[in-house]
Amino acid sequence: GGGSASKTEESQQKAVKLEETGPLTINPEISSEQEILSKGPNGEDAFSAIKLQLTEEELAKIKEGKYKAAIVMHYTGNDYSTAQINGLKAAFERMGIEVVAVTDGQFKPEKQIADIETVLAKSPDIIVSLPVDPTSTAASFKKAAEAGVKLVFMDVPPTGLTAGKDYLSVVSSDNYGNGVAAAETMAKQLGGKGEIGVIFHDVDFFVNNQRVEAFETTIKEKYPDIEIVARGGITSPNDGEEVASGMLTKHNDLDGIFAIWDVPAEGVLAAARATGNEDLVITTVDLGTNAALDIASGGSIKGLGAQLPYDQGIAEAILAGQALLGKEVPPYVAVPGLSVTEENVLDAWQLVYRQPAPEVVQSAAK
Amino acid sequence: MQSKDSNLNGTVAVGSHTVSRKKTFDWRNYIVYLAFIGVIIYFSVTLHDQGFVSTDNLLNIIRQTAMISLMGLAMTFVISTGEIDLSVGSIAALSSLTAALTIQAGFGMVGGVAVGLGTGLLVGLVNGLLVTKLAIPSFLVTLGTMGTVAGLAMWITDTAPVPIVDATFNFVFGSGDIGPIPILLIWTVVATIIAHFLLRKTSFGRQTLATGGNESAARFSGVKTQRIKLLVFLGSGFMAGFAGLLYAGRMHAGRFTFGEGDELSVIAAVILGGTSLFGGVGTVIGTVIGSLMIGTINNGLIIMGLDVSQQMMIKGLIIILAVAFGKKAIKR
Amino acid sequence: MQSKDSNLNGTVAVGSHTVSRKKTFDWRNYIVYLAFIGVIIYFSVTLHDQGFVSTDNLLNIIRQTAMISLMGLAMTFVISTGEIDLSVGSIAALSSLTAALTIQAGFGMVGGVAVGLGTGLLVGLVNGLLVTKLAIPSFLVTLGTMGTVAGLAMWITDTAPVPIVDATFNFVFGSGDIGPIPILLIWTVVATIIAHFLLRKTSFGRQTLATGGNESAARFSGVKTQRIKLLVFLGSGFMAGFAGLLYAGRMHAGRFTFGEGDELSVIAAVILGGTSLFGGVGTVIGTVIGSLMIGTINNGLIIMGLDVSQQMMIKGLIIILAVAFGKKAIKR
Amino acid sequence: MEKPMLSMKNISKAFNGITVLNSVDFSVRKGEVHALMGGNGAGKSTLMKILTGVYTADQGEIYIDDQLVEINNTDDARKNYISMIFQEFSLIPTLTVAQNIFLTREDKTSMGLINDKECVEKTRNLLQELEVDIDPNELVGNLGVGYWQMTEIAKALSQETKILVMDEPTASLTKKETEVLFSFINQLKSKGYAIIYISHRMDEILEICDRITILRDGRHVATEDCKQIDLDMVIQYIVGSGMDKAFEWKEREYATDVAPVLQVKNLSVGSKVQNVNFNLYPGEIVGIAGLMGSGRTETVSAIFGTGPKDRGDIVVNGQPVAIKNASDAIKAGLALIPEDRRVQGLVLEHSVKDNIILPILSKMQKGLFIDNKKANQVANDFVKKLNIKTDDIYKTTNLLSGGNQQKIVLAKWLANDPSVLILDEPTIGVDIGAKTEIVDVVRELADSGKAILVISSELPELLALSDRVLVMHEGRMIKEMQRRDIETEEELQHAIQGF
Ligand SMILES: Nc1ncnc2c1ncn2[C@@H]1O[C@H](COP(=O)(O)OP(=O)(O)OP(=O)(O)O)[C@@H](O)[C@H]1O
Ligand SMILES: Nc1ncnc2c1ncn2[C@@H]1O[C@H](COP(=O)(O)OP(=O)(O)OP(=O)(O)O)[C@@H](O)[C@H]1O
Ligand SMILES: [Mg+2]
Ligand SMILES: [Mg+2]
Repeated sequence: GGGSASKTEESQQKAVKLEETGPLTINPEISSEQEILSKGPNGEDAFSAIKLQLTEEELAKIKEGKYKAAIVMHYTGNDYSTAQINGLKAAFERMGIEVVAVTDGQFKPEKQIADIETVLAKSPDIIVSLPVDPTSTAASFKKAAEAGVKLVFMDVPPTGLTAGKDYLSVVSSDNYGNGVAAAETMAKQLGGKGEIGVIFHDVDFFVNNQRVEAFETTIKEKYPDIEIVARGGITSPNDGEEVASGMLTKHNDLDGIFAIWDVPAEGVLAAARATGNEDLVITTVDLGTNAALDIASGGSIKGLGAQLPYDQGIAEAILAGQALLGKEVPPYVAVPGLSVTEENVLDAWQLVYRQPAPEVVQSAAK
Repeated sequence: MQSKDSNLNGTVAVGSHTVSRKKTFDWRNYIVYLAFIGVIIYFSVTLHDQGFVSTDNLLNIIRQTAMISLMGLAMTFVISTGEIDLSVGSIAALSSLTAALTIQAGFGMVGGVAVGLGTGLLVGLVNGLLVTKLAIPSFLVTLGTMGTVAGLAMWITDTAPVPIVDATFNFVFGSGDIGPIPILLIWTVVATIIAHFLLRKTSFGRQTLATGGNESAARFSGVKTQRIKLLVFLGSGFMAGFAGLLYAGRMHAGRFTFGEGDELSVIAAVILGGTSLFGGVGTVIGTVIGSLMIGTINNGLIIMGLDVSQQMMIKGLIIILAVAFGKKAIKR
Repeated sequence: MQSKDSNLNGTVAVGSHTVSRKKTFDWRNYIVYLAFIGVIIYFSVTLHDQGFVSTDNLLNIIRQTAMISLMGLAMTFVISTGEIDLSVGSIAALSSLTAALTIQAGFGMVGGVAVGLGTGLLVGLVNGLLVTKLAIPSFLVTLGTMGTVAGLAMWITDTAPVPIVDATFNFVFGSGDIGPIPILLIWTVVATIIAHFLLRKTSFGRQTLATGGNESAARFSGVKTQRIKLLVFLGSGFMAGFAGLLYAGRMHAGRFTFGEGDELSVIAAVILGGTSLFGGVGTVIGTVIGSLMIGTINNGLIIMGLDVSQQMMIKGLIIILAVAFGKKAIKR
Repeated sequence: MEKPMLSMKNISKAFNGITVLNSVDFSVRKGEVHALMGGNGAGKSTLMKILTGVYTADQGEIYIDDQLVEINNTDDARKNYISMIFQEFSLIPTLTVAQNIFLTREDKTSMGLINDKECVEKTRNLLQELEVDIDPNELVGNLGVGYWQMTEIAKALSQETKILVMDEPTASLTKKETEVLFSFINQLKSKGYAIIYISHRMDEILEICDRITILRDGRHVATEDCKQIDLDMVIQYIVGSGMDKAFEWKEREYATDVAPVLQVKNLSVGSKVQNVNFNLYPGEIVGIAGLMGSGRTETVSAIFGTGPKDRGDIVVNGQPVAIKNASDAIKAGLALIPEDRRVQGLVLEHSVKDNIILPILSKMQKGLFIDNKKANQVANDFVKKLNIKTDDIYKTTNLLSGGNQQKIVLAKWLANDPSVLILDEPTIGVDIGAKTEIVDVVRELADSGKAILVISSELPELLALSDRVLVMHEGRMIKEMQRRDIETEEELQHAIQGF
């Protein structure tokens, strides 16, 4: 979903235009003090996206090239993807780069490589992509690289491709940092003591592995009195409710549950409601509408680590722009995360999506 | 999948053995019931100290299977006519969204319910008309509408979920309990009773079975088979819309992913229950038991603490075993 | 979905009108061909400056549809006997993994191919035996094996993909081109020719259609219908295993998600091609055209630059329209 | 002259450009039983389907009591009190007998729900009147053909009707059921019904009918008073020329001192077939007589491997053979023409050719493939030999008339050149001309040394064909008679009843 047309007033993200003038950067309001905990795919230290920029002159120069870009997503059906695509589109627009295709791999590598092949028919100069599976999509990305396309990856590069040679850079959210944020909020809400469950993504997916690892490591190392008594895997976000119900059946005195992202967290919420576990503490990652609403209204979701996908998109576009100008770019760039709780939920929304929170969330926050 | 040769093999599918019913109790007609009881007993024994048998957990199973059961009831009619409806899951998604949007726009619960159900009816109508008027195989028609409706559900809010803050709606459609009884249980029971009588005791039900049993013979006998087919698709759309409301009420939101993949679960519940994919033989109670059995297996395996991969393997095996068990000797 | 009433309605499904074929050209038998040509022309006109008509892109479509086409060929036989096989997608996943693991373990390409195909045959055998010996409806059997096999594929490497570095394997099974011709095109053409002759010109093919057309009449005529069914399931398993090899060769890896959801695409291609879901009527060429048509639509809509949601909606509509077009007047 | 209650005027109908009915006039009076006769494919069923709204005529009018009526669908027919016993049954196999009989006309309780008890009770009474022993709660799919037919009849009789069409109602009935049916027909007649009666059984026609109309190749040939016509004339009208009487038994010469081709020893199937023993000799034609349900079909099914078998040995040409399925039986040199052609005999949606070559695919093989030329030739040969009325060998069999479908089933098995040919009710629905042809073919086969086993409920036919008659009663072979020792049909009838 490109989000170009606003079909309903409140429930969705609007495409946000960037400032028409001035240098292109990610949101300057993002605190530059925030430490980035994630390491790059090859153990590189992160280069903070805050430091990326394109000046007006550089932008003008890129515009002359009349470049074309394609966005090859792993999936487009969530707020995260939508925001990132919006960020990319907005930044590319300022750079005068035409976005010729946005594809959705529907979490299937075979679909994604078909997408790559198809998109190549339109001979883009840039492909920004999140590989569904680093291993099995590698050959196709390699082909694209060999065809001279500049590649920027989200989160993780395909296996066997080298930064600087085959691709430009990887831009990720601070997933590790977000897992830590969720752990810290959990610990704070429980007063450092209690029994909790973890709902993880039972699929080998780099980003989600990082989050769970961060959450579990933080709890184990910093909060010895909090015990992880239950772990349950999901493969589809719709499974969150069933898994959470099972956990609550087995451990009906559970104090908290961490869910790998916001959609399964909503399932946990439904399970807690059904079983009457009102004081269950839920933390998660990603700021979605429903999670924000629950946080704002003082519900069970107490906090989450938010990614800044819109800015991640801008960072990716800037990197592509720099490469088009012949500049060297850092191989691993991270966008800081944001710890969201009831206190800062409205501000956080503004920061993440560059627009005020939906009305429902606002009225709940009052 | 053959049953044109019903004349020789003697036995027709599970669930409707009028033949021997009178004479001897043939337990093979009750495979799904037996299998269900077996599953319950097994989990009760192995998981009794892990909360499986707690009322809460059993009610959870009901809650989790309500949507599949309700869609299954209507699907029983569709399959009984020899047709199929693959669009139910996507209808549930779309109607959860249209209902949520309507409520959000200030038309209140009644407006939301009307629009949600109307969405289902509308898609059902399209399915029914395409199947009856243009004589396109229902597999293709509903595969087409499944895609179209799923796309529409994604597009209508650009994949964003739509929160529902109407507490009454959320109570009545999914989250509420009346005393200790979840409202979803009430919906399931009421709908099952109605569907059961509709299929077994009304002309409509009889004509549905006749249409599936042999369409041209039914037509000669004065059954308006096209109208019956139209009606079963309408019913299926309606119930899918209703399931969408329940998803919405339970999750306090509408979302385009609700019901994803439900079509297979629903069809599985129906077939497991003893309804024949070739039409002519249908059982409403069997469907609900089939749905509950799938739900119970899901629940038990999760409580057992198995990996998703292990859960999938075991679930697959149980489905096969449940039917194989006792079927050995009979051919359909 | 009814065809028991074949006696009076007169007309049978697309594709097998031996009746009028000889005398008059009835374009309604060629709906899928016409629709396919229509789709190609439409995209060629609207997208000609966007690379749609480039040889590369057209070959891409072949590459992208090869697995569906190949599984569709075998599924044509399964559906022609009146059965169904839902497990093909999961077999492809599992065999991509077993092949990759075998190659990784140093047994070379031949070992990998043997194990990959063996995996498919084994699952096909299980499906076939359960359907024939225990007389469980194939929908349930293969739903069960689909789950079991998909779980196994997840479990075997704990969802991790297994890279394949054997260049020959990757060349022969998917990635290679011979001159300008992708090897996947060659596989598709060869398999299609074999399947076509098998269905149209051999005893096995005739017996397959007879089994689906009227199982008991076939049995009375000395057709070993059970053996035929066993064979079509074996064939389906084999081809799904083969598709797994092609996925592996194309992606240079084995992975548990390969082929996910393919069962629906495969069945859609088969039905779209004109094979009847009730058995007795099958067309191999139709299946391949059906598969190519779905692939072309996917490709064209992406090049058009549509959102996924829009693509889904339009694809759904095209499927319906393709069949509706011209079907208006005929009843099956 | 009495005014007709129904008259169809100038009716024409064509399928795919081929004229099936050509300006046919047909009328029936109140309280009359009017026979409609003609060869297979003459257009009888088509004419009646036009009357009952299954097909619409291309041309022509229908008047009932001198009122022009429009009959465009089955509902219109019902509104005009027309009902029909179809040649292709209008029953739903997955519903019970009672549910079928009262479909769309169920009794309702005060709550508007179906009152199944009432329907079952009414069905029970109806069946009792018809003297058939069927459980109203039995699934129709579990019944044999004869019982389907009785159910169909019961269904037609249970509804309010003025014009009743019976399309070969007795095809699968034995003498006894036929008699019951006739007494019913007489009752209906006296109630003022108009009854249209289609049959290929000549003796019946003269017994029950008042007038007779004959069609040939879609044209009206004659309408006569039954009292003023005799069998020879009828046959003459039907076939368009004279024919010799094939229905006379001829003493045939064959060797009895040779070894039997087929020996059946101690064959048992539950209570349906109990300890059946018999032998068949080369060149011999043996008939099996029995009441409906006496176990004849079960016996031959067990021999052929298509039905269950508990005990018993089958010996072919001195070799014991294990027959587990039809394929084994075919290999052993047996062939069975099954009783129910629509279910067991034909793949209805396949072509004439594909049906004919199905059992002989292995003989059609050329290398890996089927030899198409040879297949076409075989199919064309049999179409010609058996005089099958079809446009060409590519026509799907469901478009053929009932009798022609039966001939294809016969062709299938003749093509295989078996050493033992078993025929279960081979002449159901076959016209008089074809019947003679079939009788001739069977005799020819026997003369060439094949052994023939025939089941038939039509005693004249059985008597005309057989050299020897076996009589079954309640699962047992109770009697064996040499044909030459049977003086009259009554004698055999007596034996069948189990006296
Ligand atoms: N739907 C149809 N399409 C094409 N041809 C048809 C169709 N129905 C009947 N026919 C043809 O019309 C002719 C007359 O058929 P009809 O069934 O009326 O014969 P009939 O007199 O009832 O013969 P029988 O005694 O064998 O039942 C046959 O040649 C048959 O093949
Ligand atoms: N009274 C009955 N109720 C239910 N089913 C019956 C009854 N009588 C017979 N059948 C079934 O009908 C089928 C065959 O019936 P059919 O009338 O052909 O009898 P049959 O034993 O073959 O005798 P025959 O061939 O001598 O008429 C068998 O499967 C038999 O089990
Ligand atoms: Mg007829
Ligand atoms: Mg019989």
